[in-house]
Amino acid sequence: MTDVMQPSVDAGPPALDVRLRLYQMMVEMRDFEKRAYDLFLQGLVKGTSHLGLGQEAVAAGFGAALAPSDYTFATYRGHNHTLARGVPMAPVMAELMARQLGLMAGKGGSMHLTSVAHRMMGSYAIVGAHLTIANGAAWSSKLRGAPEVTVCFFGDGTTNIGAFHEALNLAVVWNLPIVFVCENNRWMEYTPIGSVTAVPHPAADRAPAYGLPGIVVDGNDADATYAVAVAAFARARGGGGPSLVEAETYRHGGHSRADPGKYRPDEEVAAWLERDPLPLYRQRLLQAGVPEQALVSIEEASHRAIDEATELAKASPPPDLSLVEKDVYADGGAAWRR
Amino acid sequence: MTDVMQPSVDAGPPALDVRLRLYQMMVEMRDFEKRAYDLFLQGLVKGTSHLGLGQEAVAAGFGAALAPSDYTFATYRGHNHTLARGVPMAPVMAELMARQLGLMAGKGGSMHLTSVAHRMMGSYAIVGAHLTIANGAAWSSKLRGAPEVTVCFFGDGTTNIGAFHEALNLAVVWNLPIVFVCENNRWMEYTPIGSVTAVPHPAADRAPAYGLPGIVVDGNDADATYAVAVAAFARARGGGGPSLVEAETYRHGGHSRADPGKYRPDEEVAAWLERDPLPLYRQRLLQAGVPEQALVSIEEASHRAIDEATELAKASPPPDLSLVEKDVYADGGAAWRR
Amino acid sequence: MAEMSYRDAVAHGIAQEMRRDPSVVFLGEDIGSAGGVFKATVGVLDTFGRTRVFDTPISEQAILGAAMGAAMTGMRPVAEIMFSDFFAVCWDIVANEIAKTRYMTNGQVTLPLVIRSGNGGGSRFGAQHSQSVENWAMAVPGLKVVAPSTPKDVVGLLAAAVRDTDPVLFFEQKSLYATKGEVPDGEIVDELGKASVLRQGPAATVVALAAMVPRALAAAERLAQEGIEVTVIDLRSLVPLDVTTVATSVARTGHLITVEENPRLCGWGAELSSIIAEENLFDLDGPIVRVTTPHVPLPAADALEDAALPNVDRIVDGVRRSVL
Amino acid sequence: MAEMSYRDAVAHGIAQEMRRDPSVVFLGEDIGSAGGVFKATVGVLDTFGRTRVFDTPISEQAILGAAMGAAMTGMRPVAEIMFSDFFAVCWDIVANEIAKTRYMTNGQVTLPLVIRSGNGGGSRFGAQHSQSVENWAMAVPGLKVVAPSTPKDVVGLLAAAVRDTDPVLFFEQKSLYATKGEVPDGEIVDELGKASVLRQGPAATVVALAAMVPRALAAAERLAQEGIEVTVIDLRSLVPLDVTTVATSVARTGHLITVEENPRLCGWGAELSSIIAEENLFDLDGPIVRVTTPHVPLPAADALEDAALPNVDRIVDGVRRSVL
Ligand SMILES: Cc1ncc(C[n+]2csc(CCOP(=O)(O)OP(=O)(O)O)c2C)c(N)n1
Ligand SMILES: Cc1ncc(C[n+]2csc(CCOP(=O)(O)OP(=O)(O)O)c2C)c(N)n1
Ligand SMILES: [Mg+2]
Ligand SMILES: [Mg+2]
Repeated sequence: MTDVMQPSVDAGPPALDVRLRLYQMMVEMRDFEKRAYDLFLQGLVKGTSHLGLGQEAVAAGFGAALAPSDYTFATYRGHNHTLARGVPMAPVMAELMARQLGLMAGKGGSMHLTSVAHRMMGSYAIVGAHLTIANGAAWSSKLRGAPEVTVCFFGDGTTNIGAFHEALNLAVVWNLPIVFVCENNRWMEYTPIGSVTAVPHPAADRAPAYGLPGIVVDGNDADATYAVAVAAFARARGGGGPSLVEAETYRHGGHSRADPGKYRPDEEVAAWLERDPLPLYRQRLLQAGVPEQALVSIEEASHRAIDEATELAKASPPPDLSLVEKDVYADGGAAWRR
Repeated sequence: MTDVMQPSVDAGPPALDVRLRLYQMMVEMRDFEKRAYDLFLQGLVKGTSHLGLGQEAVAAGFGAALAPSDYTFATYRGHNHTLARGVPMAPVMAELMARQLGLMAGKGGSMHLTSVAHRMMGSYAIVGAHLTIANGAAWSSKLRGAPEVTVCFFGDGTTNIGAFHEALNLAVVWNLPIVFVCENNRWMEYTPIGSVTAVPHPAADRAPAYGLPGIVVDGNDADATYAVAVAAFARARGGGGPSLVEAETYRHGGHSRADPGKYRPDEEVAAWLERDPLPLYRQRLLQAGVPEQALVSIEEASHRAIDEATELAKASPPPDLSLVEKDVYADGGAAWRR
Repeated sequence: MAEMSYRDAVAHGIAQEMRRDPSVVFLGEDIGSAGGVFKATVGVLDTFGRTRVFDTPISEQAILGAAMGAAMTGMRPVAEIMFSDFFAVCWDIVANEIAKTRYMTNGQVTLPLVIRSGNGGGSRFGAQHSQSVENWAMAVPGLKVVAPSTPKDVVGLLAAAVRDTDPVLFFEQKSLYATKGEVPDGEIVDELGKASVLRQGPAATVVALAAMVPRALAAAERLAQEGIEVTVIDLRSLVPLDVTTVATSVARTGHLITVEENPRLCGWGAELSSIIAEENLFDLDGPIVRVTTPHVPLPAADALEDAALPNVDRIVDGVRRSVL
Repeated sequence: MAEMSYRDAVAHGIAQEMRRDPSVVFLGEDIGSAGGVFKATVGVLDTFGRTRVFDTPISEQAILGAAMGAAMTGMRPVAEIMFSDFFAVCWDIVANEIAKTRYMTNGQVTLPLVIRSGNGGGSRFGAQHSQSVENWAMAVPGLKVVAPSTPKDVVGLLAAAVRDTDPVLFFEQKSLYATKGEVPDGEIVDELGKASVLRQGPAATVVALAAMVPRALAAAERLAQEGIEVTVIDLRSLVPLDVTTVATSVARTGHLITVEENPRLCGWGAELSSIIAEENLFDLDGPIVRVTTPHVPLPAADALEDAALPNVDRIVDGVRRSVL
């Protein structure tokens, strides 16, 4: 078995403004996901949705380290990553609620959140595919000589599908400015990753197969994810090529809206809830001397923001039916014949 | 980079009868492929064909170590592996010549040699796919409690396609009695493997990603391939699970019949021709005290066999046209309607 | 006779066959402990245990490759591809390997295997989890293709599929999982390639599949209220395709309307229409109308998805366009 | 005007577009140093170098993913999938990602990319290297689908495909690579979605694509000798589909015969036939006949393959069956 490298975070904690930003991002993500869950219970969130509750420190740490021109690719579990790019809550929530105001006017749904304006290049619902597509964005940056970096998030279960392998190899061969982030939350849908994977660390133990070092980071520690992100992005931007990071974390709820997540051992859930990234980080900031009021005002602002976003989304009508036959092709229509 | 394990061949060379058998197999393969090439030049081998000239020591070493009930899966470069299972030359050559006598009566062609009666479970022409199928045979052996082993051959280029990754992981997770053999002949079609692969040993350096040791063997040394095969098959048969072996070798000719192979550096070709497995092994047997006459009679028998096979194949008519609509379905026909 | 959901009929059908034949094994993602993401295989693991039921990694190529290799060597695997959209990640194993190997080997290899998959829209899952792709399978020689519309047919056709010596793609329509119907007690075994005539009427022949069957029946009901009595045929299987039943009906009614969830181009409706236009043209008294989803990916929003999928209004309309 | 092979026209067309637009890059297996396994891209690497032309590993998903991601972010990639059979190993990227992303993102993402591929039979390569799969692409909403039959069309349609803002699948028929034709000097840019009427005749409308076009013309010649003058249309593009040209011709001739390399079920011929049977039924004076490969995988042996693919005899026969 490959030795797994823990990244050194000797550089010390991030600057205070970064830490407050990390906290704010996590609070907003948490508020958003909790509200999405409530709205689902009220029958207002339609279709499926996959919450990132518990995994906020990964999205925040990497999101905060991105430059505005960098590209993000995520999975169906992509709400956090979308918010991390600065996409406003209202259109995201409206997309979950299948409203005209939605980020894609309801055409994509919660699994496909995309905001090209924010360089959130999409959420993808076929396991593995987007790793290859993310490569393409990174390749394009390189071809254009642009100092952009691409980050691509995916789950532990994704490491066993063919596209993972193809994407990692090509990224290294072409020395692409890309960072692959495996959010190892220990479960695929209802099956534990350990039961179907040949190695203990599904991503990090595979890194050497692509000539990369195995990097494991505590995915519930926003300082740690941020530090790893800064290092990996710097490497990519400096021409050092791809990185593969495995962030160990846990989803607090079920896989998707229909799933109460009962298949997981109680002790496992309890242990991870104790390591909830939000209270942990709040505590750490207080210990570092941040006045509680600063945190409270971040929290209150976020609560107001999610309330406003909810109202905006609720007020929006369902999408116009003409959208069904719009934008299949670049001419704006669906005409396949002449 | 992972340390690559050279298998220990401390056990000493194989018994003499095995060595003579190895030599005989290689001579027959060589004669067959040379004849196939001649017949292609005469316009008698139709379609494409991918010769195994130069790679005989892999097919012979592994083939000789198989028990009759074991399963073989190979690629389009599968003539050697088919002969190694004892499939007679005539139907194989007739298949290349698109005759009724062909192993599949011309329906498959040179890329799909299959003889279920000989447990040669097929040659596959889509890179990577057959690794997953070979798993299925190994799984079946396990399900049936049969002491069978499956061997699956493929090329270096195959290690970069998704199916490789999926197959290796599942084989380990299910602890299947299977041996994957990568014939690293340094080239894909016209592109060197090193130029498109993230690690120097495309198979062995990936083995740890599946919790397996990296095994590299001299693929031009039939004693070595045989020893590795015996060890890997014993492991599989004993419930020890899969192995991944990288056999370093070289194809003497081009990728397929249309290709003169001119893109390869002259020195590279020359160096490998000097390590041609046949003269090397002949020399070694002589040194080991085998009388030359024993070798000559093997050679003469093989020459006679290929001549006879060629005549039989030539004498066979083209396949009956009724075969076009036969055996799409198990009822023997092609009826998709009622 | 017991009332059973389409969902439960799946587990019931698998269990019936696994009980009968020890060479039937079952593999797929989350099918065991979790009972499937659609809860269609609840209880199968408990009944048959981990020597017959296998939860796999997310490796669709490896799943179908394993099924194929096992089928070549004496087993009768039933594999699940969770959503039929995911056939795209393992299409090579289906279309290039499973479909062609019997032919390429001149009949040496037999592949008695079943691939079950959740097919179709209506669940607001968006474009990558809602496709009806039974036409992808129909387009590839060497596969059999089945799509039941009732719990009874789920059991009977699944049994027929498992016992068939050819590879069968078995499409379970997701939007039907919650529907219920009577399922006779005891072993049920149906036959592949036989369409069901669900309603007889002289005005037109309406042919539907899977989730479109109840909609076609509702349209027929509505038309009957206006005095237009149509025949409704549930195709049930695309390969073998029961052309005889359809053609016989068209000969009587003079009108053919196909109703399919497939997007517009190259669906099974086009195939059926073109067969009739080739072999029975002079039986027709009006245009062959195909009711389909428009040629668009499926949108996620409920309002949009409902507008995209064929509904009773559009079927009624389609019949009118043919008979007028 | 110069005579050029279909094969050379590919390299010529790629070079024309790469010269014009620096955002056009080219990637695939063995396309660079080797000039492609069909020698259709010889010289492109020499002209444009390794900053524009990329030899890849055998990783079709990674190839098309890279093309897609690059197209999303300002490039105009041309990717090669060596044999169109290999679309099966990357069908997810084509059908689920490339085809759907513009729609799912409500038009935010534009994907100006081309995927070229060697399509079709006649080379004795056997079932996994001989398929005509342009109908697979046609069945998926969101793709454009082109298949030229002459060197001139290769250049002009390839240019149109590269300049198009939508993803285009460009099928090069392997059996045509060695054929020759006149190609005008200077830049050529054609238009997607326009069929060519190659021959006019009142007796029937014969519609063909790619390698079937010369065979349809030969059949027309033979029929003309018997006094049956038919119209021959080269469809050239399946999406957009030039229904107007076909329907207009059928209105004149009263007979439609489609000629395609696709196996029998769900090919483009079925789609076209069913469109006419829906929209122009009363223009028809005889059955719509589809000439196709039977619904079988393609055999490798020359004798068998020739018997499977549509040939001049079968086309002549098809016309007779319709006009009688
Ligand atoms: C190719 C493919 N196979 C299966 C699925 C169904 N599926 C959706 S999410 C999921 C589990 C993914 O697990 P993981 O990668 O760990 O991500 P997580 O959901 O834990 O974030 C599965 C099996 C899919 N979407 N695509
Ligand atoms: C999926 C797929 N992609 C591409 C090809 C075309 N192709 C056939 S053989 C080959 C090279 C394979 O190289 P390697 O695995 O090293 O095997 P070798 O031919 O050297 O034995 C390629 C690219 C294919 N058959 N299948
Ligand atoms: Mg997970
Ligand atoms: Mg090789």
